Parts: sequence; structure tokens; C-alpha cells
Amino acid sequence: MPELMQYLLSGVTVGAVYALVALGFTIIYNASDVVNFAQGEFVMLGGMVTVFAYGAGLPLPLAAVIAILVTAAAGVALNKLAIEPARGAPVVSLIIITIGASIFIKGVAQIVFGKQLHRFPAFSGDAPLRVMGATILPQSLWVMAGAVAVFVALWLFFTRTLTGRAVLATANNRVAAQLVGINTNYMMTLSFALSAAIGALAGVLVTPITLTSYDVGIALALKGFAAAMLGGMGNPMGALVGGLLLGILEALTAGYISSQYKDAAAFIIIIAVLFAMPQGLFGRKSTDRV
Amino acid sequence: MSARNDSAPLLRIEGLGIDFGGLRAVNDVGFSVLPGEIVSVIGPNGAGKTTLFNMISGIYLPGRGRVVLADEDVTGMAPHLLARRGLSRTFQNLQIFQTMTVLDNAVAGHHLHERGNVLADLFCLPGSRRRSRASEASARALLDRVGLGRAAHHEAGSLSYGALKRLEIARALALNPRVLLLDEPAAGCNAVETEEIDRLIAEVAAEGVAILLVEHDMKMVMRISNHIVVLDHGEMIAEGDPGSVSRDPRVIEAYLGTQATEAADAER
Amino acid sequence: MLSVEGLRSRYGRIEVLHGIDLTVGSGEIVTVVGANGAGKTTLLRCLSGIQPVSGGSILFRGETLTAVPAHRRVARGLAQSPEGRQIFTNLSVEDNLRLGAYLFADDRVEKDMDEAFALFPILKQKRNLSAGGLSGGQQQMLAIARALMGRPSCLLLDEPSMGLAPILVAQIFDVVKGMRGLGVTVLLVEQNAFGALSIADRGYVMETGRITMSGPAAELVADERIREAYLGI
Amino acid sequence: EIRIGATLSETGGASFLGDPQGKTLKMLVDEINANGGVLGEEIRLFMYDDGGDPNRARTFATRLIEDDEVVAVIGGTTTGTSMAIIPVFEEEEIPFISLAGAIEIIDPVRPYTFKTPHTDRMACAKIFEDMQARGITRIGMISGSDGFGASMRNQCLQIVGDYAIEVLADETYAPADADMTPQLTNIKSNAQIEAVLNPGFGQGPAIVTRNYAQLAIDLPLYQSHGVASDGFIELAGAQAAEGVRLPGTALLVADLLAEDDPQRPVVEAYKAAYEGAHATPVSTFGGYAHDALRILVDAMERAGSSDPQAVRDAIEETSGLVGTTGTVTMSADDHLGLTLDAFRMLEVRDGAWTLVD
Amino acid sequence: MRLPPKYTTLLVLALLIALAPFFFPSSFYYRVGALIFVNGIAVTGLVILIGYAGQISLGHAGFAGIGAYACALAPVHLGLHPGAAILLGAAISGALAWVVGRPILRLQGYYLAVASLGFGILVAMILTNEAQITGGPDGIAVPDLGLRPVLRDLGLDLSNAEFWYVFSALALGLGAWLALNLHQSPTGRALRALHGSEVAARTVGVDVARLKLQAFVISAVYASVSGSLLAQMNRFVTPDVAGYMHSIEMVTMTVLGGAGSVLGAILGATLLTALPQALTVFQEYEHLMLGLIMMLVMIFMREGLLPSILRRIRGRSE
Ligand SMILES: Nc1ncnc2c1ncn2[C@@H]1O[C@H](COP(=O)(O)OP(=O)(O)OP(=O)(O)O)[C@@H](O)[C@H]1O
Ligand SMILES: Nc1ncnc2c1ncn2[C@@H]1O[C@H](COP(=O)(O)OP(=O)(O)OP(=O)(O)O)[C@@H](O)[C@H]1O
Ligand SMILES: [Mg+2]
Ligand SMILES: [Mg+2]
Repeated sequence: MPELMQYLLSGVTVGAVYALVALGFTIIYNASDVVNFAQGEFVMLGGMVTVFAYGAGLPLPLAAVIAILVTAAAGVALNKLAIEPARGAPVVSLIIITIGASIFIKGVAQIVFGKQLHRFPAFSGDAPLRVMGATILPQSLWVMAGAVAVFVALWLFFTRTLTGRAVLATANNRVAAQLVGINTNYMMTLSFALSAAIGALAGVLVTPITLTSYDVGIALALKGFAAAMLGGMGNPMGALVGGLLLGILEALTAGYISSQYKDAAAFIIIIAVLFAMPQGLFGRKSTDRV
Repeated sequence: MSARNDSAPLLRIEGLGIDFGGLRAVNDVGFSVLPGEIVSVIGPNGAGKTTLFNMISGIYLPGRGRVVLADEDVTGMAPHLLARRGLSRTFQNLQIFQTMTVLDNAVAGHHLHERGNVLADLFCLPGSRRRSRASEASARALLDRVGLGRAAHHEAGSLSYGALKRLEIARALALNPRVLLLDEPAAGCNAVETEEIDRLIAEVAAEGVAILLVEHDMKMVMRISNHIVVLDHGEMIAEGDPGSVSRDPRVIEAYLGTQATEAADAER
Repeated sequence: MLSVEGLRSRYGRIEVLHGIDLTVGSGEIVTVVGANGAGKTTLLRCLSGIQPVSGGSILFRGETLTAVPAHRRVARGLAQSPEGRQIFTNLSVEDNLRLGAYLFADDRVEKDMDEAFALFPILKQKRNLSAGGLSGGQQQMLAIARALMGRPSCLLLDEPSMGLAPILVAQIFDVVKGMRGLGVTVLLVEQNAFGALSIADRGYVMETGRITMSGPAAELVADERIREAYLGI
Repeated sequence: EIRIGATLSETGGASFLGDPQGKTLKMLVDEINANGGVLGEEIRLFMYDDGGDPNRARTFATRLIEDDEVVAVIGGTTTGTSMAIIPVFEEEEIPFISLAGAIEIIDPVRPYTFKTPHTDRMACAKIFEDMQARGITRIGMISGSDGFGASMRNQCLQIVGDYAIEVLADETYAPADADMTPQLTNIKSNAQIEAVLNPGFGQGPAIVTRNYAQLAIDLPLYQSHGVASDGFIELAGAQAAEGVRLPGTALLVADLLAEDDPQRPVVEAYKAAYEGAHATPVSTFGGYAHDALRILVDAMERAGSSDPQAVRDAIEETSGLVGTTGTVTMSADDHLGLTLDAFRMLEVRDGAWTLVD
Repeated sequence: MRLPPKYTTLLVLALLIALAPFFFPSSFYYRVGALIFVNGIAVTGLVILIGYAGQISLGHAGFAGIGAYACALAPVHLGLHPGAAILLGAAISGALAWVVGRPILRLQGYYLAVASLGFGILVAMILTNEAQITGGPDGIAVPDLGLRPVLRDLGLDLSNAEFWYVFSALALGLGAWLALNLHQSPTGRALRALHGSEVAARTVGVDVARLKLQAFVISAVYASVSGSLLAQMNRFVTPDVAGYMHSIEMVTMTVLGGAGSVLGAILGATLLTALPQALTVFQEYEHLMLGLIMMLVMIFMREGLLPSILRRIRGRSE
């Protein structure tokens, strides 16, 4: 029994990491139908900038805030310099731009930050907490809290604010959005800034657990993407549940079946779920009629 | 009217219905269309006309009832199988192959008749080439017929709304259908253009095609229909020849409105 | 109110508007009629700013609009009900309407919404459903209602009667006529030329990207050429 | 000038290995040239980053030979890239010194292929010897599923029988995994296990070590030479890393070496130079490149020529060359030339590497 | 007389391939050329899937992996001739695509992308983990195709690089010809039609599920052959060939060049294969430059290299 508990705690820890990354995809996707392949790089930037700001002697919270701001600025720059000039391009082209951006950001990080692994201290120490015979690190609780907080914020944003709905409208029909007075460029900028900030926050929270280096982005983005799809792309609830589910699945497979094939199990389940629910767990079918 | 009973119907609908959530979008609708006949379905917005089309053409799975195409029960059959049985349609919300040329759009409508084998197509075997050429020729003729001959090589996405409507008709005709479903073919066309479409539809019907038409342009409907079915809130509230339907008080109240009827009368 | 001079516009390399001159006076209802592909939709798109202009000028309330982006034109009082309806299919009917008043956050929004619902009761019934599930005509109502939510001083309507049942067509024309009383200027593009001309003050006839005729609506209705080419009488 | 080529994994999954290797080569070549070069000629280094992709490595190998016309090549950071390019050098008869661990590279011996790192098998042997000495007979393994981890796991499993040690648990983790507690829980719940071995490099071993402490597993933990650097202690946290053992090279404990240790001057010089030029601490892997270049230069000087054939013959005759990894003495049937004492068993004590005696 | 676009494309391709060697400074460039062609084959398959049918796959490297490992394993374990191993790989890939395609292709857009991604990862994972058979992450040697000695006996003595340049060029030519045939054929038109509107395609009689599956299988065979050729050219293969980075690279090549056109996609393959070689002069700035160039191409040539270039040329001539 304590084993099961330990697997679950591990799963929730990892799942919260995936969920945070998956949540980051949500806003840009909702504003433009683009899955931003550079999202993982935002996570990396969040962690890396914190490492260096902290290393330069700043207190950790300040370093984290700086990292989030810097990354948000990078998101804005990405939109202004690469996405906005390509306005009207097909969605696949925009995706390739984000892939290019991801390679570019990684290339810059490699030069600026070097190729070493880094970490900074956990927020509340490393003393494990005991839960029903299993243990969990306090930092995992931070990550979970972060995921839940971002989820709630996003959920409120999309369901309770006019701006949130304007973001959705921008993706749904850009021309119509302009016709009702929505500044679609601003919505895109805003969504890149927010997505990048969420990514950076994820980086800040998870780095004490996962460590960071210039090239952690891709692996995180991949799992975050899979989690978001499992839950239903664009839906904050889907990102949260998808992430946690993916993490728990992996942990249980590693624990009970085979650690070699834990990623395989995760993807098989994703495919199986999509087979039954082609829009993911919480995704809504779009209702375009003929 | 009596002629209706003479030959066997090409399309027969019996007790058709479907619900969306709690909404009875269509309920217990039944009628039939004979070869060469033009049957119009009219009714207020949201009455269930398009939904009815979607059920007949296999896009929605009917919740109740049957669709019979030339004596075969085709209820719930996949659209491409229905197409192979000669059922063809146009859409109220345009469904154009945007990035293909106008000609290719029409040729695609002819797909059934040039359907070959992938391997033959991959290796460009003579049969495949011959079929392609034949469909192209007939597609061109159709484009000329709907007045798009000159736009054949334009990208379909660059046409105006009215032109796209006509392209859809051409594509539907390319199938050489036995039954043709037209959902508001004259929307976006002015009176003169509508008359052209009228003529086209009448011609096609004269060739023996059974035509089911949804249209809000009452002048057109009254002009060309052999038979009219009126839906309201998913139910059939009236049916009959144009004259009787247009005088039916329930139809006037639910759909035509007194003003419109007066205007039409005045014009006449 | 609105004056257009020598307006040119192109899709890629193909010019489709070859110098349009047109004026709409304050509180006036002006209609543009023309065959499929004449360029009516393109003209309205230019006016609302979602179509780039390659020449000429647009003056709205004395200010030139040519360089103003689409979303700012809405703030200046220009609203459009576009061709093809262009509603937000993934959002609810209510959200569609609310976004129509995106620029406003006062009590009047509620009131306007109630008015829209009064105008099209079916929308009220479906307010919480996703707009993509509406029937074609219902979507058309939504598009018109959404444009009205923007409190326009000048309303651009692209074939508002399309797909509407006769009873509603009459109602739409009544609404447009009613705009005159509210001081709203209307530029109306209609295929139902007879209906449009009978409520409009003035009309323009457009052929392949050019204005070929213009005058008081009553005169145009009476014009033989127009009756033959557009009214089918 | 003498043209020397290198294809390294400076980026990609193996960049922990390839990056210090690239930096080392550049630094040393500059140093050699500043001191008058080799045989009176300047060395020109053609270095490419294959990103760990064997296909790219193969392309660069061809490029080095055909386009850059080099006389010898150092590289192949990983076993995969090395194995992919060996046929090119064998066919073109260009001496090649690999920096990767697997034994397949030099066993069977190929005429033009050499390597500097001790094999993974030797690392396993060193660890098992140490376990034997401590009376450990039943162990659990948790390995990275990347090339390094998988290859070492494989070789350890092959020789573990020779030491009368039994592997009771055999877990793996993917290179980017964030938490290894499920695997470690499985190991922990097997009461018979007396020690745990973790072949791997990158962040994996650091996370394993942290999770190990989190689960309060009270058994000796062995890491591999894949994490032999000061960075490891920092990443894993001094507390969690306390007591971790691994087979390392002299480089890591330069200051702890005996005064008369022949390697001491070599490793001290390299360490000083490297840490002077770069802000990062030296790593074992950079040392491999250091040794490879030294072997090459030594061979050229002895051969008195940079002709590939002559250089190859001279490399094979390398004898008593002191490198960072150990003292290299090659022969026609030993293209590695290292013995087990090249490895030193190290242990983390009070947050620093110490020699286990 | 004007040539139909199909022959124009093939002619341009043939000319480029035949003339390029005259500009090669060293025989290394044959290797780059051959790599371009091998990538070009995979990318041509993706033109059918992405460009014609509008279905995204992020898992095609999985098929490349199957093709590659068929060449490594079949000759050893089944005693198959290496040439036959290519066919075996293609057959397995095709069959597997047919099996997994059925459920996967019901999905759309990103959901299809993630499902195919999962498939690719599964293949890569098996190749990595089943080390006893596949050699694990460090890879495995591949037997030689053995065609060079035959050619030598026939009096055609080509170096290894030259041989692969010619051989893969022929394979690419064949692949391109087939894909171009398909474009103008009923099947190709139906594929493009379902790209435009699935509903409308259905109602004109297109069996959408079946057609998508066919496109998926065909593109899988292309990817498989590409993987096979890569393995035999390198005489060595690692699971990287099946990795998702390779999948993403293939899709990127396709879109960058212009997904709808065979020549365009091959141009994309050329760019992304040759560019890293050119960028080595920037040393550690290599990746940064690569990312930058990808972004710039897509920003300024949003439909992909070739379509945008053609548009510009036509625009000027008018
Ligand atoms: N997919 C769906 N989801 C939810 N409701 C639907 C769906 N399809 C149709 N409906 C509802 O069913 C009713 C009938 O719609 P339908 O489109 O058939 O009307 P219609 O008669 O074609 O109207 P119009 O003349 O406006 O085109 C409408 O109230 C519509 O909202
Ligand atoms: N996206 C586009 N790309 C290229 N050409 C276009 C595009 N949209 C419209 N056109 C062309 O511009 C011209 C004018 O089209 P427009 O849509 O303005 O006509 P319209 O008068 O509104 O016609 P309709 O009554 O059919 O709606 C037509 O010739 C059309 O083919
Ligand atoms: Mg309808
Ligand atoms: Mg129009």
C-alpha cells in the first residue's frame, strides 16, 4: 500500500509539472489555433533566468519575478517580430515559425547560459513530508499549488472576463473579431505574454525538482503537448486533468509494469482515449454546420 | 397533381425525425419526390429544413424514420455511399474546396464516375488518364452551364459569394445525380440571377432528376415547384401544390407573413 | 457622413475596385445593387477596414479612415454585418452579442441585448447554446443583432436578408427603415434590390468594380434598365 | 599546417560530454600552436557539432576527410556516433580516436580506430570490485535509457556474474524524467537488495540521488563515471549525495593525489588551464579529449610526420603516456591501453569527492 | 508546346540533379546530395499526406525507423538480400500504417498529430529498449546493398558517395513521378477535395476514411524507403532515425518548402539538409542561425519557399 501511495505522489508531482506546461499552451492556442512549439523554451527561460539572477545574488523571489517578466517580454517579442509579420499565414506555417523560434531561443540560451545543468534551492527546503507511508518533497506541493492557481486563473479569465472571450473570438474568427472592435494584434500579444509568463512560472516552480539546462524545453513541451491533447486542447480543465493523468499513468506503469515502457503506456492510453473521445477528455467539438 | 401518383417515387421519406439535446429539430416528416419533379421544403428559420437535408444525405444519423432511395432503405447510410446511389446536394453554408481551381472543384464532383484505383493513379496507367480527361470535359460543360466557364482556372477561394453558390450547383450536377438536394441555391443572387438558376433547375428536372429544394425566395418557389412541403418547428404543417400552400392561413402566419403575401400579390 | 473617393482595391494582383466614388449623408439609407462579383462585398470590406485599399480615400465624419485599423473604426461608430455572417461559432449566442458591444461596459449593454432579443426572440431561446448550432437564418439574425450591439452611427449591411424567411425579410427592412429615426446612417448591399430600393433614400448601381449609375431610390426603381437587369421585371 | 578533425556532440542529449571535449580541444590546440606547433607546423582543427546524431556524424566524417582533408580525427562523443563513423575512417585509412565508452569500439581491434576513455566494462568491474570488498552480493540497478546508461547497464550485466553479485532489480528511466521515486520504491521494497547502482549521465543521476534521499533508502549508492564532476554534488545536493561512490579519474581529485603520483602534474596542468579559460569546472569527459590530442601529438612527434599511415603506426606504439585518465600503453591488440587502476574509487564526504582507500 | 506541370517538375528535378555535380568542390558533396534525396523521398510522401490530404503526422519517423531496421535485421535474421529488405520494410510499414491508420485517422488536426506522435515514439522506444535484437540506443550495423560491386563488374566504377548520389536520385525521381501522377489523378483530386471540405467530399462520393488511409499508407511507404536508404547508405543505424525530432524535421522540410508541391518540399529538404552544413562556419551560433532562417523563410514566404517564389516571379512578369 505505501508503494501505491508513493507511485501516486510521484505521479502527481510529475503530472503537476506536465499540467503547468500544458496550461501554458492554452492561451496562445485559444487566441490563434497555434500550438506554440516554443512553449518549452519559455519554461526553460523561466528556470534559467532565475538561476542566473539568483546566482548574481538576488533573493529568490525577486529572481523569479524577473525571470517571469523577462520571459513574458520574450513572448511579446516572439509575437511582434515573428508571428505578427506573418499575419494571414496558414496555421502550419505559424507552427513552423514557433519551431524555428524554439531552435533559436535554445541556440541563444546555449550561448548565454552555457550547457551546464543548473538548479536553485527548493522554496521550502528538501525535508521530505510523509504521507501515509510515502514521501513527497515540499517543492512538489509548490508545483501542484502553482498548477491549480494557474488553472483557476485561466478558467476565470476565459469564462468570466470579456477579454478572455475576446481572446477566444480572435481565434474563432479573426475578421469578425476586428469587426466588433477587438484589437486582434493586441490579443495576440497579450496571449503570448501570458503564455510565456505561465511557462516561466512553470520553469521557476519545477527547476528545483527537474533541474534545468538550455535544452530541457523540448522534452517538457512534448509531454505538456500530449497532456493538453489528452485533456482537450484549449481547455484549462483539460490541461490540468490531462497533465495529472499523464503523470499518474507514467508513475503507475513504472511502478507496476515496466519503467522502460512507461512513456509507451502513456501514449497508448492517449491514443485509446482519443479513439473514444476524439476531442480529448474535456475538448468541445466545434459546431460548424453545413 | 394527379400525375404525382403515377410513377414510383425516387426518394421517399417516412416519419423522419431527430433531436438535439431537448430540441425536436425535425419530427415525423414524410413525403416523396418523383423523377422529374421539383419538391420544395419551406418554413421559418430554424424549422428544420437543413437538418432534414442532413439526415437524407447521411450527414446526420436520423433519430427516427426511414429514407428510401429508389426502393432501397438508405437510412443512416454514409454520404459517399448515397452519392454512389445517385444522391447529390448543395450546402447552405458553402462547402467549397477552397484551394482547388474552379474546374477541379467541378471535376471533383464527378469523382464517382472516374473513381479508379490508387495504384493505377500512382502509376498513371492509361485508364486513369482517360477517365480524368473525360471528367474534365464534362465538368467544363457544366461550368459553362452555370455561367462560370470563364473562371475555370481561378482558385475557388477567390470567387464572390453568388459565384460560389453556382459552383456548388455545378459540382452537385457533376455527379449526374438521380436525386438532387438544393439548400437555398438562390441565396445571394438577385432577381435576374435567380431566374437563371430557376431555368437551370427546371432543365435538370426535365431530364428526370428528382429535385428537393429549400428556398426562401417565394417567387422562385412558387414558380418552379410541383409540390411544396411546409415545416414549422420541425413538424410538417402543410403540404400541397403552390397555389394551395400559399393560401394556407397557417403557412401565411408562420412563414410568409401578411405583408409579404400582399407584396407578392401586388407584384403579380 | 461617409464619403468615398476613387477607391481602389485588389486581391493579390487583381484589382476588383477601380475607383469608386460614393457618399452617404448623415441619417441617410443608401443601397448598392449589382450582379454577383461586382465588388459590393469588397467595397464594404474596404470601408470597415478588413480589406486593404490600394488607392483613393475614405472620409468618415470628416476624418480620413484609410490608415485606421479595422478595430478602431468600430470605436468611431462604424459597424458591419458581414457577408457569410462570420459569427463566432464556438461561442454562445449571448457571448456573440456581448462581444458585439466589446467596446462598452456600461448598463446600456444589458438594455441593448434585451432589445436584440426582443427583435429576434429565437436568439433569446438559444442564448446559451453555441452559435455554430444555429440554423442559417438564425445565424444571420445573430450577425445583424451583433452589429447593432456596437451602437453604430453608420451601419454597413451586406445582404442582411440572405437566408431569412419572408416574414423576417420584411421585418429586417422595417428595422433598417427604423434606423432613420434613430439617426443611424445605413449603407445597404442587397440582392433583393426591389426591397432595398423601396426603403432606401438613394441607390448606387455597381458593375465590375465601378459605379455605373446612381440617384434617388425611387428613380432607380423606375429605371427600365435597372428593372430589367436587377429586378427581373 | 597539420589538419586535424573532430566531430563531437557539443549539443543534443550528450552535450554534457561533448561540450567540455570541444572546449578542451580548442584550448589545447591554441596552446600547442602558441608553443610552436607540432613538427614545426601549426595545427588546424576542423571541429563539427554532430548533436549526437549518428547520421550527421557520418556526414561530418565524410566532410572531414573529403573536404577538409584532415590527417586524423578525434571524436565520436557517444558510442552511437563513433560506431557510425568508424567504417569511414577504416575505409579511408585515417586514424581515429574515439571518446566514447563502449568496448565494441576497440574490440575487435580495427587498424585505424583507437579510444581514450576506459570502457564501461572497466567502470563496472571497478564498482563490482568495490562492492565485493564491502561484502555486497545482491544489488538493484536503475539505469538511464540513453546510450550511455543503456550501454553501461548492458556491460555491467554481462560481467556481474564474475563477481558473484546478483542483480535483483533492473529499472530504467528516460533522460528527461523528473521523478524516479516509483522505480526506487520498487528497489526499496525488495528487502534483499544491499546496494544500488545507477549508470547514467546528465540530470538523471542527480534526480535519482535526490529521490534516494527522499525515500530514505539506507543502502550504499553507486553512480557511474558519467557524473564524475563537482557539478553532480551541487545538483544532487550535498546532503543527498553524501556517501555516493563512483569510479572516477584522477582529474576529479587532483589535489588529493599523492605528491609522487605520475598523473598529478598532468591533471593539475589541465585543470588549471581549463578552469582558467572557462568558468566551469573540468569534467572527466574533457579529459578524454585532452588525452586523445596528447596521444595524437605524441604519435606525430615520434613518427616525425603527419602522414596518416605513419601516425597510425605510431599511435599503436604509444607507451607510458600519462594522460588525465591514466597511463596509456597501446599495442597491436590493445587500442585503448588503459588498465583498471586508471579508475579510482571516489566517495562524496562532506560535500566533496574523496579517495576511497 | 507547353509541358504539363508534371513533366516540368520532373525535368527541373532531373536537370538539377544531373548538373549539380559539376559544381561540387569535393566528393563530400555527393554525400550531402544523397542525403537531400533520401530526405526528399520521405518529404515527398508527406506532400501526399500533408499537402494533398491535409492530414498532419508527427510520427512518420517511426516508419523510417521500420524501414531502416528492416535493412539492419532482415539480412541477418532472415537471410534476406538487403535490397529485398527495403521491400520488406516498406511492406511492414505499409501494413502497420494500415492498421494504426484506421483509428488514428478518425482524429483531426492536433489530435491526429499527437496520436501519430505517440505511434512514432512507440516505435522509437521499442528500437531503443529491445537491445538484444536492435542493438539498443547505440545502434547496429547494416549490411551493404552490394550493388556497387555489381556495377563495377558492369564497368561503372563509382565511389561510395557517387553511387549513393545516383542511386538515391533515381529513387527520388521515381517517388516524385508517382506523387506527381497522383496529384492530377482522380485519387489526388479527391485527396485535395477532402482537404478543402470533408463533408462536401463525402457528398460527392469520396470514401473519406478509406482515402485518408490510402494516403497514410503511401506516405508511410515513402518514409520507410527513405529510412531504408539512409540505413544502407550509412551502413549503420540508431533509434534516432525513428525519433520524434526526425518526424518534426520531416514535417518542417515539407512545410518550409511548400507542402502542396513536390518540388517545393524537395527544396525544403535541400534547405534543411544543406543549411546545417553551411552554418558550421558560425560554430556555436549554428542553431541560432538555423532557427532564425526558418522563421524568416516562413514570415516572408508564408506558403513555403517554392510557391512563394513562383508567385513572386509571376507577379513580376505581369
Ligand atoms: N448540430 C446542431 N446542434 C444543435 N442544434 C441544432 C443543430 N443542427 C440544427 N440545430 C437546431 O435545429 C433547428 C433546425 O435547424 P435547421 O438548420 O434545420 O433550420 P432551417 O430550417 O434550415 O433554417 P434556415 O432557414 O434558417 O436555414 C434549429 O433551431 C437549430 O438551432
Ligand atoms: N479572396 C479573393 N481573392 C481573389 N479575388 C476575390 C476574392 N474575393 C473576391 N474576389 C473577386 O473580387 C470580385 C468582387 O467580389 P465581391 O465578393 O466583392 O462581389 P460581390 O459584389 O459581393 O458579389 P456577390 O453578390 O456574389 O456577393 C469578384 O470578381 C471576385 O471573384
Ligand atoms: Mg437551413
Ligand atoms: Mg458579396
